[in-house]
Amino acid sequence: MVEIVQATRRHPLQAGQLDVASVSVTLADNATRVSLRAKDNTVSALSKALGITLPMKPKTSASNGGRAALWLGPDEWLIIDDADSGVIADLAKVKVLHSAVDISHRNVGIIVAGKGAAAVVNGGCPQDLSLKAFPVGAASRTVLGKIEIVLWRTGEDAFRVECWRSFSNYAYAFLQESARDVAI
Amino acid sequence: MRKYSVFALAREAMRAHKGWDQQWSSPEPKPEYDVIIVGAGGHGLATAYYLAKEHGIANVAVLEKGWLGGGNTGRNTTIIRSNYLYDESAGIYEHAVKLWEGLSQDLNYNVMYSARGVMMLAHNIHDVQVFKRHIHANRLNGIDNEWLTPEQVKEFCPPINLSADARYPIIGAALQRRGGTARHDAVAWGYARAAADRGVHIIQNCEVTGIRRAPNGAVVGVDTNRGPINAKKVGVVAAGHTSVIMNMAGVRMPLESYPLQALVSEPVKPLIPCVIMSNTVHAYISQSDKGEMVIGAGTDQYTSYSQTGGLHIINHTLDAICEMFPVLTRLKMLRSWGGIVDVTPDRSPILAKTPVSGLYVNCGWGTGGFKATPGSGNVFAHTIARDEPHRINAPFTIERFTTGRLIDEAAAAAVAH
Amino acid sequence: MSTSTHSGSNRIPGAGRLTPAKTVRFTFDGQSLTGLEGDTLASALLANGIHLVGRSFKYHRPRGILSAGSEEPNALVDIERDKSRKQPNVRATVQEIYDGLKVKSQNRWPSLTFDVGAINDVFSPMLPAGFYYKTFMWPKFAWKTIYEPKIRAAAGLGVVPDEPDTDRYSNRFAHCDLLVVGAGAAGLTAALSAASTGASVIICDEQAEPGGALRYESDVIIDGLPGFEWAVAAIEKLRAMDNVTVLTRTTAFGYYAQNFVGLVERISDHLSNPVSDMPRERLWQIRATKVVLATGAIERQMVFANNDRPGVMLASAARIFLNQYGVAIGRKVGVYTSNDSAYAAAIDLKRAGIDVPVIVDTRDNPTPAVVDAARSLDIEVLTGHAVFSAGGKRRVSSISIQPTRGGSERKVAVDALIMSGGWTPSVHLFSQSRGKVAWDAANERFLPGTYAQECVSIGACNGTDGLQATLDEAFAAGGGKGKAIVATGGTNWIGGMIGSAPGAGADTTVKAFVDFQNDVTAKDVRLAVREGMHSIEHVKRFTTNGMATDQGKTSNLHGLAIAAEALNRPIPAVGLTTFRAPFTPVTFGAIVNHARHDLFDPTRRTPIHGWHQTQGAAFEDVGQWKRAWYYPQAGEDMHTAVNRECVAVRNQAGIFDASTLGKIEVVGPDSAKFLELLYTNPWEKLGVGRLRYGIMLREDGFIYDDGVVGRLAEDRFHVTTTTGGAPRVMHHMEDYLQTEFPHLDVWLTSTTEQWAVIAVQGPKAREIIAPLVEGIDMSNEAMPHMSVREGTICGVPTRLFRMSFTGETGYEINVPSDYGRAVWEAVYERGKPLGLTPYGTEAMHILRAEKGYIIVGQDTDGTVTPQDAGLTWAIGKNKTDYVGIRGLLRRDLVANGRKQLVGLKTVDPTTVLEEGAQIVANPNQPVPMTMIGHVTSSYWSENCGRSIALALVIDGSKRLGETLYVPMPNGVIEVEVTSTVFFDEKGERLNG
Amino acid sequence: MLLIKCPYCEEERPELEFRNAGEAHLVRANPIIEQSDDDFAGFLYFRQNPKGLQFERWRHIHGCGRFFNAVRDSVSDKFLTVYKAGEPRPDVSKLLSPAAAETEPPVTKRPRAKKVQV
Repeated sequence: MVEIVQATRRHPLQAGQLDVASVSVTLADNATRVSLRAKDNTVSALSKALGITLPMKPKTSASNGGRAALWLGPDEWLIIDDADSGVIADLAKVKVLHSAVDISHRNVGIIVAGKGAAAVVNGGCPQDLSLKAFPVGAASRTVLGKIEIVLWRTGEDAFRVECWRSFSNYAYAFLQESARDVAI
Repeated sequence: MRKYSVFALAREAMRAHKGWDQQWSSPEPKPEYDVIIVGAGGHGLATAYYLAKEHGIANVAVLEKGWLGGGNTGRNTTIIRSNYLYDESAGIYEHAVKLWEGLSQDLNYNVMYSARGVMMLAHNIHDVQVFKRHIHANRLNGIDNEWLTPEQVKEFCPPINLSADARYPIIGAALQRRGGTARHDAVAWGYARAAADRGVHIIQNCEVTGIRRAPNGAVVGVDTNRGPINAKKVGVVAAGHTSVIMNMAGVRMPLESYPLQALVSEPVKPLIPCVIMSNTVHAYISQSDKGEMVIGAGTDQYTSYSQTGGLHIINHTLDAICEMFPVLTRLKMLRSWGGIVDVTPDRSPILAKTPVSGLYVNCGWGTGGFKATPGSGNVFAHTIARDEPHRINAPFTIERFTTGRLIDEAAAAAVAH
Repeated sequence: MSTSTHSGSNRIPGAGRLTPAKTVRFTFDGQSLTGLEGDTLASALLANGIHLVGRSFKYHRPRGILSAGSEEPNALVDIERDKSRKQPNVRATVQEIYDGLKVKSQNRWPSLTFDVGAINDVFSPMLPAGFYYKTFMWPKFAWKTIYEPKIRAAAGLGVVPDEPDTDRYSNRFAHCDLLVVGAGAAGLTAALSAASTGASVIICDEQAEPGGALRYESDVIIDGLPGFEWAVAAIEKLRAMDNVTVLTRTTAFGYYAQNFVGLVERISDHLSNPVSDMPRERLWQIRATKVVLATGAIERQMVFANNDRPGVMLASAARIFLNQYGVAIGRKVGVYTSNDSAYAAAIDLKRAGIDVPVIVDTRDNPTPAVVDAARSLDIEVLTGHAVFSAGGKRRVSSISIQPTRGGSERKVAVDALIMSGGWTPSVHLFSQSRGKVAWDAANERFLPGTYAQECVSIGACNGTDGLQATLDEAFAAGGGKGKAIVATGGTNWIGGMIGSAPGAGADTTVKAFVDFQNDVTAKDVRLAVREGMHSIEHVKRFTTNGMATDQGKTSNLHGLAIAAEALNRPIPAVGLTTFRAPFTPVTFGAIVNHARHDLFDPTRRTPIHGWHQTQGAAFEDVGQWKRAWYYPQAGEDMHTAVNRECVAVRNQAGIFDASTLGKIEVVGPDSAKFLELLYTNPWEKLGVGRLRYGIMLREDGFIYDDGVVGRLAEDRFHVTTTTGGAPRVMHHMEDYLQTEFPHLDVWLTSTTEQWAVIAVQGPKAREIIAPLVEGIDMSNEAMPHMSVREGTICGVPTRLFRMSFTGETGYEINVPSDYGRAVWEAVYERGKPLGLTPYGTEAMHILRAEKGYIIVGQDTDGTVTPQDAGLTWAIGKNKTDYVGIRGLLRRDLVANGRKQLVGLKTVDPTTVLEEGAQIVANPNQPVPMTMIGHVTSSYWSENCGRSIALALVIDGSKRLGETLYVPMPNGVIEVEVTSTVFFDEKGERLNG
Repeated sequence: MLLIKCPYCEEERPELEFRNAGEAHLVRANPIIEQSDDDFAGFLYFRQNPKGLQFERWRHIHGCGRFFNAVRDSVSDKFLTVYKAGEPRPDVSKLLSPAAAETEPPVTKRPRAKKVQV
């Protein structure tokens, strides 16, 4: 018999050190992520299962504990579970019509935090990131330079950027480059 | 017509150049012509010229809503080549290149056709396959197009970035040495002058507002902002506005009109000796005789008649240029502008009779019509004069979009222009 | 008059705003010079008495400094920090000096003072506008070999750097309620007004200091302060506000649709030692709710003979050199004007102790007050007179004055001449915004007419005359409550003349320059008209007027007026050139900004990429992906490595990284119905746990993509696409799902990157992986070819596909991406003793070609139907609808004579055809030949021991066994038409 | 770069987030297999390409992912209105009167998306 060695995880990015003081660009921890799709009439059942009231307003999010639900489209949410609290299993129990697809390994999270974080993201993202237009908690799929991202404002000076894993080196390098500029 | 030559120039130099004639006159429209051409761009003026020269039909009016040569003729990046894949395309573009080669002398107007070579860069294996397919097809069609190794690419165009670290390293290129550029305004002016000399009326600031038809449906003339003008034959050569004109005759076209932007840099001393095109990084560049880098790429994504486009298109174009030529980042964009290009589903033109008797159309050249100017005008004149297409333009019908017999250069080549 | 020798002999003590102690050293053509901090290169050169700065484009005439701003046509220089940071065509009037600045003049050889190219000036009668269209035609070959190379060598101004740029450039998207362009009196007032309401404001100005005309207007008092002091206080106030962003050295260059404005901020060009993180320039892409244009006006020259001599300058420029930089442009300065504003300059100069021998005014009756003011300072004023010519060559030495109606000539010695032809409102950005300009006939100027966007023009660019009126207008534009502040003084923007001045009219042959840089004279414009160029666009293109790097800021209106006069038509009937972006030339680097080097385009790598690197793999670019191409071992070339990989797969097993394949999870009760509509194949009856190869068409009937689809559950499919096709297939599916078949309950999720895909192919495939797999019965019976199971491998979840793109028994192991590398390594370690060999995309291509499996995009090209590709079997026979079903029925798609996919075997088995080679039936025909097809795929097949090829050939399926020919440059290759399957024709190895 | 209002996101977003998807209200015949050659060619290739008001499809591809329709003036590039896929073609005459331009067309709750509308 061959002994089966448990495979270990390997993150696509090795974090580099960015030596600008005012703003940091760092990697988010591994998280469970689900692309959740559903029609209006099943939202309450799904909300209940998730323990989060799924947001119905464009560009908004809701969170509870380590779980967050980001509105991405009229029938689409990105669920991020930082706590590894069994969100996939919870959704599997829901019988109402929906689609839940595990995309934990598809995405990579990058955190931009500190003074000028919005300007760093605006180095490549064309959306209005003023607090009026993009308040804390706002979330949206958008673009950064030449890639697509999901942008989530977690604080006045903090954003989480989610992108597909093969774009993460680009996103990370882009944000670092922009952070250098903003820190000038 | 007073002949242009260095001697004429010397003579005029001695009398303060007071003796030059008007290159073309600006006559009032007559009530009737044998043929009306709608649109005084290069293709329309060439059509009129060849109608007069080769078919003895000089009672022709070319109607232009603005100023002659003011549309895509005066707004393009002037690339000339004929290394197209399909026999049909190769036929018409090669016909044009052959005419380009003697055009200055034929028109007695220096159009500055400059066979500096058009080099199309291959960055991946798919590019290689596509370009080699072109090269072999061209060879068997008698059209020059050769494969260059990366070293030969560098030799032909020294400032190019051949680094293996480039995001998309250059792994070869297809080169058509007879390809090159010409001076776009001179082409319009040279054809206008030569056509006018043969009796053609070029009527600027004359906008066609309707196509007039007899009860049997046949064309009898046009309405314009300067009154009705009769003609039994009307050739529409209106580029981006073709759909608008054809709609006046109730003919719907397989066309969409997109803004295509281009730009030039400030003039600098000679650096880039040829035309460089890359589909994979997506841009093209040449250096004009004046020293400006002439740069273009793709269209904006939406249809528009505005002759303007977005800054992001310029961003992407220059990204690609600076990737190919990293020494150019310190150059400056001097001018940018837009044209309206009429695009067919298969990216090949339509030069054909239409369902309306007496109405002919020459359109759909998309982003690459300049290179075809002499050939297009030549065979379109034939089509109008004889009421049947020339062998060369016979495949470029409207009906091909119904039968499915497309000439799909876009699909085959994945290369614009 | 004493002078400071430190920062130039022409620096006037006490004048200007620079600090005499702060000296800066720089060189000009090797000559070491000293200026002051805050100097522009132009002011520093003038301070050192240098007027000759460059040579013109065509005639190589000596040129000096015309202006003090971005409209400068003449004073273009080359700046070099180091080899990689050389900057051609820099305006001396914009570049600020710094310690160590190295400047070279351009377009001259061997030197600026002695330039061989100046011979062109002698031959200029032979070189009128458009001369090149009339000659250089014979002999025919000579254009390419002689004339054009000479013309090209002569053309161009600066030189492109030899090495790639090491500077950084950056980008910022920004939004604001109000964007104010221009920080003169108008712009500052509008910004203050808007900022007071709490609106978010961005204000930019191309200069280093705010103030615009306030920098030189010596008589302005605003809110009790001298004009410039007020401007500095205003900008400081704005800077201190949270809702305001102040951008100096920033040019708004482009005004695009929906109030999208492009700005370039110059960050380090004025610094001696910029820090390394500092970008050289920053592009600002601003979306403003409202735009306020406060762009001022540009002074025009007078068009008279030799008006291009160094030392001949715009009056406002002389004023700014004096009042801002403390520099006297000469000792004896003549004045030539046709409006009031130059009088203020004359008075400022005179008061600074400079000799102003004469003011020549073309008007018979100028405003008495300004004339009296000048005369009270003992300046002679000649009204109804004109300067007919400037004397001197490398610097103006005299002016010839005559009454405008003719009369005796008088020569006055000068060492500089300032001139004012009046002011042209800067409507560039307004015009770019698609606004329509209107002709103000009374004042001979174009002004903003009909607006196309949420935008307002204020001050001089709007034709508003009088400082108080400007401030009132600006305050209102900002939307503030209350009243504008009080101001007195300022420039009178009205008056002047357009077109040629007396002595340069139609009956003359003098060189009176309209466009300095391009050497366009008044007579060139007239020649264009004479030759039939009746539209201003024709005139412009024929003469090149306004097409130089200054974009005609001083020349456009003059050219238009001269053309209109020659045509005897009113100006609006001749037209106005539409202004296009950019307002001033913009560095490519700024436009490209971050998108250089690694950020030019994303490089996508698979989760297993690092392993391939450790194995020395060569990579190929497939779209944005890097894919392992082959794995050369020591001493191997590509051919040997690929042969080894191919043989290993057929004899033992190979391992292949297929992670780049597109994957889409299709979920919902109507999933099968949806796939029925998107693919040619039937799906309803595909069992759970089974796979099927699917073909996707466009509506036109041509093959769009292909891939294997697995049914994981009644309502869940795992769809795969080609690597390059993944995004467009997703878009295509979403399009149909959302807009054509929205009644279906289906959702699509891209899972391309959720899964790493490890293909293990070959007779030992099962033996290698089975021990690592748990929860799946991998026996042939339980898991036959074309099935999918879920379980675990190496302790992590897997979707295990049994499928093959090689014709061998094969599996594709899907594991969550972060586990990809570890599982790959485990499989490789396990298989290595059994001969498991990593193979790359090249071997993969050969192996699939041996089996006749197509690659979409290589064996098809967007013009190929499933029937053409020999895939008729993949079309559901009883289906009544799927995308492409109708397109396939079109006349030409069912006609004879279509190209069909066949195999080709060269008669000489060692000859490998070239991909793309063309096929003929008769090799002996003359060119042009009738081509009947082309080679789509061609390889040496080590497993077959011969070359193999796939080709698309007209009526190919009827030609099996026929001999055809491939004419190559060095001979004709004979080929036999065969089946597309070259190896294991019965397909027995799949079920091993 | 245009600014485009997405009817699903209910706000204007930069063009970079969108992909144009051609003329709107083209009818895919049902059953398509019975459509005549000419009609099918019309559906596939022949376009209005108007100089003036253009009915067109966009997808908020880097946003909410939805396809929707817009009315845009192809000369000024200004949008007159946007509406969800499946909603009827708006009355152009109403859009052109300034008063009506201020108001959005009635939005029905989650309509059946369909570009097949005449």
